[in-house]
Parts: sequence; C-alpha cells; structure tokens
Amino acid sequence: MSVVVTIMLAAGLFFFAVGTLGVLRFPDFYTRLHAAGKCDTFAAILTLAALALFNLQEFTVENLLVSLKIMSIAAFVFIASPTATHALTEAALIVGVEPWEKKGKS
Amino acid sequence: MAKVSTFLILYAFWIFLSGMFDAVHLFLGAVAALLVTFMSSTLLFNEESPALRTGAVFGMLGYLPWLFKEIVIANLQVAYIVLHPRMLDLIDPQLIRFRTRLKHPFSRATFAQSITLTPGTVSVSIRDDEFTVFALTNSAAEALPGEMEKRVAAALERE
Amino acid sequence: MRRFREQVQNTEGGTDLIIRTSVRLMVPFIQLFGLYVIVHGHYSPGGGFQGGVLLGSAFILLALAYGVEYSKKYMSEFANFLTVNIGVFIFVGFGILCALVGGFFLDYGAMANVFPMPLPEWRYWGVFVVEVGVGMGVMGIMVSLYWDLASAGSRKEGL
Amino acid sequence: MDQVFLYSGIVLCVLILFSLVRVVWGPTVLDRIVGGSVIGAKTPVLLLLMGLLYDNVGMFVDIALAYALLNFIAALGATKYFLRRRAARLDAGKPAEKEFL
Repeated sequence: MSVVVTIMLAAGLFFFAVGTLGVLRFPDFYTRLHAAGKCDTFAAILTLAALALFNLQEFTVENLLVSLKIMSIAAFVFIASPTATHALTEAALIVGVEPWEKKGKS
Repeated sequence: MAKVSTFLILYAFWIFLSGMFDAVHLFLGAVAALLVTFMSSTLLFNEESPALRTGAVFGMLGYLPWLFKEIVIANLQVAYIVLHPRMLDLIDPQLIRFRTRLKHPFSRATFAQSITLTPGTVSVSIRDDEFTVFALTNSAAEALPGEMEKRVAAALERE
Repeated sequence: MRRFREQVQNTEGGTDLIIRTSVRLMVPFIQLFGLYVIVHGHYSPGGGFQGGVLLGSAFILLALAYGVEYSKKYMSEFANFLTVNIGVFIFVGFGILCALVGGFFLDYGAMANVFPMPLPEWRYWGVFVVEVGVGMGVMGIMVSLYWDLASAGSRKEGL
Repeated sequence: MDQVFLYSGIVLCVLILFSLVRVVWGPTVLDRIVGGSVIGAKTPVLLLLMGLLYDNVGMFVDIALAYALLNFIAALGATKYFLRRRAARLDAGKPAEKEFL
C-alpha cells in the first residue's frame, strides 16, 4: 500500500513541478495557461487520491468519511480548474494580451 | 421531483461531511439540506441539465474513464514539451474555430471542459454554436472536433 | 490570429455557458458546506464567521457568473436586509438575555437559572445560537458589500 | 511514511517559491493571477500533508476544502474585475491602459 501511495505522490509532485516549470518557461500568457491548467488539475487529483488512499490504511468509518472528503476536494478541483483557465483565457483575449507567434509566419 | 432529488443528494453530502450519527446532528442536517433546497433548488437540476435522465448518468460514467486516459496523455505531452531543451521549435500556438453539432447547453459545457483538459487545447469561448479553441501545436489543432465530440454526443445526447 | 481576436471582442457580453454551468453545479454544495461549518463550530475549525463567509461567497459566485440582477432571484434585497438584522438581533439579544437573568453578557451558564438544563448543555446550545446569529450577519454583510462595491452603488449590473 | 510526507511538503514549498517568480515579475496582470492560482492549486495538498504529519486530518481537510473554493472565487473575481475596468475606461473615452499589459 505505502509503495503505491509513494509512487502516486511522486508522480503528482512531478506534474506539479512540470506545471510550475511550464509557467516559468513558456513564452507568452496563453501557452503558460496550457501548462497551468492541465498539469495542476491532474497533479492535484493524483496527490489527493494518494493521500485519501493512505488515510484508508486503518479502515474505520471515520477514516472512510475523511477520505471521501478528500476525494470531494479532488472533484471540486476537477470542475473548478478548467473553468478558471477558460475565464482567464477569454479575459486575456478580450483585453488584448499579445500572443507569441512563431517567426516566419505572417 | 427535482426538489426531492436535490434534497436527497444534499442530505447524503451532509452525512459524509458531518460524520456524526446522533439524532441532533441528523436533524440539523435535515434542516440545513431543506434550507439549501429551498434557496437553490432550481440550480442543481433545471431545464438546462439532463442529469435527471438516468441514461445521461450512465453515459457520463462511461465517458469519464476515456477522459481520464486523455488527461494522462495530455500531461505527458505537456511534460515532454516543457522539458524539451528547444521548446520553441515544438510549439506553434494558434486560434481555431469550428461549429459543433451538440445541441444541449450542458453537453456543450462538458465538451468545452473536456477540450481544456485534453492534449494541447484550451477552449476560449462558445458563441451560439461556435467554439473558439486555442491550440498549442499544429497536430492538436487538426484533431478537433474529432472523436471527443462523438463521445460526448453518445454519452449525453442520447434520447 | 488578430482577426479571430477582433471577432471575439466584438461579441463581448455574450452568455458564458461554461462558467454558468460549473457555478450552477457548485453553489448548492458550497452553501451546504457553509452551513456545516456553522453547525460544527465546536469540533472542527470554523464557526459562525467562517461559515458566514462561505455562505456569502456562494452568493457572490452566483452574482459573478450570472450578474447581480439574476442573483437577486435567489437572495432578494429585502431578504438580505432581514438576514443581517435578524442575525445581529439573535447575537445581541441572546447576550443581553444572559445578562438579564443574572449572568454577564454572553454568559450562557446563567440561562440555567430560568430554564433548567445541565451547564454543559447550555454552553453547547448557547454557542450554537450565537454562531447562527453571527453567521447570518456575516453572510448578509458580505453579500451587500459585494453588491455595493461591484456595481458602484447602483445594484444593477455587477462585475 | 512520515519522511515521505515531510519531503513532499518541502518540495511543494520550493515549487510555491518558484511560482512566486511569476507573481512578482509577471509582465502582465493576468500572468500574476495565473501565478496566484498555480500557488492556490498546491496549497490544499500542502494543508493535507500538514494534517497527516500532525495526525489530525479531519480538521485540516475542512480548511483545505474551503481554501480550494475561495481560490477559485478569487481567480474568477480578479478576471471579471479587469474585464470590467477595461470596459469602463473605454466607455469614458480613454484608451485602454497598456502599462499593465
């Protein structure tokens, strides 16, 4: 059990790191949102699932309810994060943030 | 019908939030769930939402695993692009638009959220039945609307 | 890319389906969570103030997604007025009632003089009543602050 | 197992510090909002790790839930605020400001 939890936690942290690196490295606002929106959602779900699984090691009703709460955080993030990404993209496009374009293209 | 199902869902949510099964807390939970049902019963289930149809629920259950697989692929792709030393050669950001065949507002919103979570694309806006999507690479731009729209339609728009 | 941007800009103010759908699905659960935080103030972090903030933020979320005018269908100005005043009345009234029956302000144990119940029970119910009052007051003030600040006092449009 | 959680928490703190770079130096206001929401996505996990280290998950899970919720409202509200401010400036006949973008 603890091996599975460690692997999931490590994978989640890796995708968190990828998201942060992407936010730092990408050239413009829209591409940064790609990294932020996707990686953070998936990494949050992975790490929260790992913690919920670890919490279930001693199976009692109380622990089960706490694990369900943790999974409800994951479900909330799963709905909320793409919505925030969408709102930010649309706002940036309306306000007029300049997108980065590949050289040699009109 | 909508009110009863809202109340039942909220009461189940209360029980697993609370975790106390004595009479006082169960009664307070019933009062709270009734209050919320009274305040916002038209929010959870209304005419925009097909969630009351059982077919849509089972369709959603079939759709989510596929979506999760796509999310894993999307993350691996983003990881590849971010960790690539010459990242700027790989990306080619562009805006694309297409018309959708989906009719229901709820399934359109589901489709847009799925677009945001899957490889290389972020949905920008829905105007009438026209989607605007920001794609990170050329291949992601060409793949839309594609298979995902069919799957959403099969999951949620079956009559 | 510039042409696409102009098209999106020109259709500004259209209905934003994605935000509406996800907010619609979230708001009842947020309200129930706020009520849970108010009721379980003794055992877990939180209490009246935090629960009131969560309840108020549910209405603020509704007003952000649908506009202030629409959110008044769920929380009218008069209902908000009543909520704030009843909340403050419960809080101050219960405190003064405790003082009147022979204790200090908000001294719940003193209520045992008029209504015989064990002291711990009175502590429990006294805290509960006061927290409900605080929660109602905080929620109403949060919502009306948002209405006033977001619509520059006109209470029509909002952010 | 506590060691794993402790080191995960430290890694998350370091990642939050890196995200702060985007908040402080981000060229546009919207970049700063993205930096904030990236930090906000990590914080519930950090809170839960703290709860597991203190053996008190039942308490921290409520805080984490409320935090995730308020973070979403903050991102949405900030976005709407900047949209509205631009619209108000255009209505008043002034050019949309470029210094923030």
